[in-house]
Amino acid sequence: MNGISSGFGAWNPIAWALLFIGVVAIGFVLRSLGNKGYKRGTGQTKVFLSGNEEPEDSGALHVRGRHLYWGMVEGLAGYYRRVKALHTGILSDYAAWFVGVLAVVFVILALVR
Amino acid sequence: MNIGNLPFVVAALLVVFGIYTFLFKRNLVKLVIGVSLVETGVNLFLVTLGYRTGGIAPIYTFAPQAQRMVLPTPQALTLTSIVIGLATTALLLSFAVFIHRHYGTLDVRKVKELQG
Amino acid sequence: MTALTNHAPVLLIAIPLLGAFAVPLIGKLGRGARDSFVGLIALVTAAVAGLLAASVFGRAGAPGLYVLGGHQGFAVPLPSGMSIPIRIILEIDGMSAFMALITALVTLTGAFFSFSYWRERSGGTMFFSLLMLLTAGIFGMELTGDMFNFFVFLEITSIAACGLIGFRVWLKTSQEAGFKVMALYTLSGLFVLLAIGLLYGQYGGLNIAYLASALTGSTIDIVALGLLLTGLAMKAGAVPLHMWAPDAYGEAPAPMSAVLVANSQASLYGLFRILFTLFGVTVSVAALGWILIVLALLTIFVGVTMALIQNDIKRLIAYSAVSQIGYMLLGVGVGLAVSVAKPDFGFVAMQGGIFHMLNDAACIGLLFLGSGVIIRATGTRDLNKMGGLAHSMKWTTVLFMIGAFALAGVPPFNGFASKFLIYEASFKLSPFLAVVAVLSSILLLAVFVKVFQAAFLGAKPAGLPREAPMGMMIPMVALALVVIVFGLFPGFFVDKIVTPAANALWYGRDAYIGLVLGGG
Amino acid sequence: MRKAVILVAFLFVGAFLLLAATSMRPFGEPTFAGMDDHFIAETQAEVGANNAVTAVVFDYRGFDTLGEATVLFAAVVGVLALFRRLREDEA
Amino acid sequence: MNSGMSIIVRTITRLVYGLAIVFGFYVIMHGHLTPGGGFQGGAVVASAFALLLVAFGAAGVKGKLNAHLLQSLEEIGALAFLALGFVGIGTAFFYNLLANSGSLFGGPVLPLGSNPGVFNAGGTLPLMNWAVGLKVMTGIAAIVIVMLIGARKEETE
Repeated sequence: MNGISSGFGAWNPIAWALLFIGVVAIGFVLRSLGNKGYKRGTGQTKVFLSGNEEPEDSGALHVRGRHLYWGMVEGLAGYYRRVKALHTGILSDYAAWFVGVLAVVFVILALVR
Repeated sequence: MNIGNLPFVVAALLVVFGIYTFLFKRNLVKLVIGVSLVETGVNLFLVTLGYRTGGIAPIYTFAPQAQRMVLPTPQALTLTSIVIGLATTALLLSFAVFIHRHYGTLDVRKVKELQG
Repeated sequence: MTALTNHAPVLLIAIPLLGAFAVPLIGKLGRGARDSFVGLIALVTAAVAGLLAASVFGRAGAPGLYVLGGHQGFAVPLPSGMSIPIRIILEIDGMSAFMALITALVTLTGAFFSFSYWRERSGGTMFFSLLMLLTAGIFGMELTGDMFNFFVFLEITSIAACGLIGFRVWLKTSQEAGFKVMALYTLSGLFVLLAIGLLYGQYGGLNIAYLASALTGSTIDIVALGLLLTGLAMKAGAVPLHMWAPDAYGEAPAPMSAVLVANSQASLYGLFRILFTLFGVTVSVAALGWILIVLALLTIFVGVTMALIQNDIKRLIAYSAVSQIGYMLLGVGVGLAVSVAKPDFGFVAMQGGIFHMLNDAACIGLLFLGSGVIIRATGTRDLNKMGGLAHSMKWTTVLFMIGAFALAGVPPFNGFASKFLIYEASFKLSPFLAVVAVLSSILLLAVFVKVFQAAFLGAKPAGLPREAPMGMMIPMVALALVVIVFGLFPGFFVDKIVTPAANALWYGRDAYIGLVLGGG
Repeated sequence: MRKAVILVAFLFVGAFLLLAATSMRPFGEPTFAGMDDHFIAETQAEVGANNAVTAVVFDYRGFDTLGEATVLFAAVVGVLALFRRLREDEA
Repeated sequence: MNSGMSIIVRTITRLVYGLAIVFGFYVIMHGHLTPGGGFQGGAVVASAFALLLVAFGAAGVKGKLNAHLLQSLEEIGALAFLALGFVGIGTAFFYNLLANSGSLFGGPVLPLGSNPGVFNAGGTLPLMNWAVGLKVMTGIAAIVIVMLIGARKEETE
């Protein structure tokens, strides 16, 4: 009753949740089998920054919003340049898109009838 | 093309002029005028829909006997539409006042703080 | 009780209107009186919406009528033996009741959130008055069975929404957004009115059911269809007509952004009502369906990629809201494209698209409320200046991430349930559609990972921001509960409320027309 | 270039609107006026008003008029809200 | 601050605005008999207010026309209209409860066909006309006053 089926696939969140709990339990079992030699406060827990010194100001470690996905945006630079060029922020352009879509819809509807 | 349809064509032309104004003018107040033109065209279109050749206003007070009367519904719709137009124009002009206060210009191409 | 149920459709519109008209007078008594009055009105409205939904879904979504002023002379006979209504009627079927539920949920939480959100700001009475007007307008759009009445409520929502967008007059951007959105809303509203005028001139009636029975697919009908389709797609915010949407959602006060999304969904409802019920089979539905699918793919992809590069938290959520409109369009577009042959997967797609409306309203509402809490705590909307909020705002962090995961379609939240149906059904039509949909969902998750990293993680900020007060927390918790419950028990809700709603659009055209005209 | 594309789209829209206007039914002869004839014929008996337009506005389509009054109300509230007196910290 | 227009305009306004208000009320009152109604009459009265504003300027009418008082009156008009809609809810919303019962006070029922008009007829129609008329005249006047004063403030700043 609580699952849904599309006729070709099915989704049951309760079964999924049980599975999820099982997987998490297995994860904890694996974790308990790990190395017992872990000590807090030693070099083992120090942040490793490719051998560089850890900065005093811990705020400098935080990657700010602007820098996230820098590589991806750079990789899609061509796409983003074109899409951003469309979002000019000028009201006349918004209206021009409106009129353009209206014209296209008119033409399609006139062709298919 | 039926020459009797001229009132409809005139209304459609008003709408077209309004859209032109909205697309190609740069002053915000002129844009508001463009919207008003479209609105006037639509109102004119609505009111022409109700006309019956030779009809009189649909009011019985001292009405001539046995006359055809024009349709009342389009007049009611037009009344509603006019008031809506008044309301939108008032709000648009208020926004224009504040845009002028903040940006110091009414040029639509310079009011583009929000982009991207 | 039966009297209340009978009058529920009109009360749903009249009670918020009463609230809107009376709030400025009651506001003179002080803030306590005002808040309790608005809260009472919002609660009563939600209760009436629940009652209406219970009665409609109790009869499995069969349409019902409410005739305004209907004491005599209800109908004018037609030569064909049918008769048309002369008064305005409200016609409520499964889809309308479903939308009314969404609106009640969003406006109730929005109103309660605003009590503490707008406490230290000016103009509170007018703020709540506009909120009530917007609520009444959205309900009116969803319940009416008359084209011109639909237009009137469309304009009420436009004006009230723009009043709210420009409400923070000290921000220059909010004034800019207000002007742009108002101009575009007015333009699209006027095109809708022009289409209504064309149909009235040709067929002499304004009732949706009567017009649906009279349409022939002539040139006039085609032009009217184009105007209605584009005008309502504009108000719903489909790419490439979406440019106003980030401005509007981004510049409105945070709880109002959520209500504006419900407003867009009401326009989407109007679009579906017109395509399925008003035009139905009189035009080439396959072509219309493909127009919707193309718009949907553009909306999904452009919305989510634009969200990825935003640095303003409100604008980021706004672009994700735009992309979610695309999923609804995709589901229903797939259904429309195959609605002549009526294969099974078409109905599944419709279910997915319609279910996603409810899920999207809850998730986006939660995210916008969360962004309101964050902005209030940090005093900035810029993600680059935030960081470390999770140290002191644990509850907000958890609630915000629940909303973000649900919106990105991570199981077991509700967004996944509806997106699952959309993926499966659109794959049947063309694998390409499902690929774009799944890919964009993954990108959406990336978008919210960005928010999580930028705003909540990181070192402790200097002036430790305080957790939101109880008055803001309760509406967010309520929405999060909706998200979780709909995620854990999707089967129940799909059976009880989504299937009647999808039925109403997919099979319900004849029943809708027949109820009004009789004998048809 | 850009302006030319916009102009072409605009001309298409204008052409379709004019096409719709010319293919309307003849001016002055509504094809189906059953609803309006009912209003004209019955306004005195049903509503008791001589003015059929007022009867339509306030009785047959009274709900539209409520909506219209609401639109005006919304505009008044919106304009007054924009020009309201702000708090010190908001300006 | 430059307030108002020339002496000619002011004098004409003094002569005309009372007349305009009376005419507006006439249009509202006879909405169910003659062309016009609440909206039209309200707009006429509001235009009289606007005329005053144009002729005497914002300073000239300060203290005489208060936007907040006007807004309160508008709300009362809106509430009255909504209440008139609720009157007939025994049958349906907007049911014209008083139709053909000679309105509030009893009286002659309207004769059919062309007639000179019976003032006391139309059920709730005249009442609705009054409610809407009050709403429109005060609403438009409030918009005009607020926008005029707001725009003036900008000029002087």
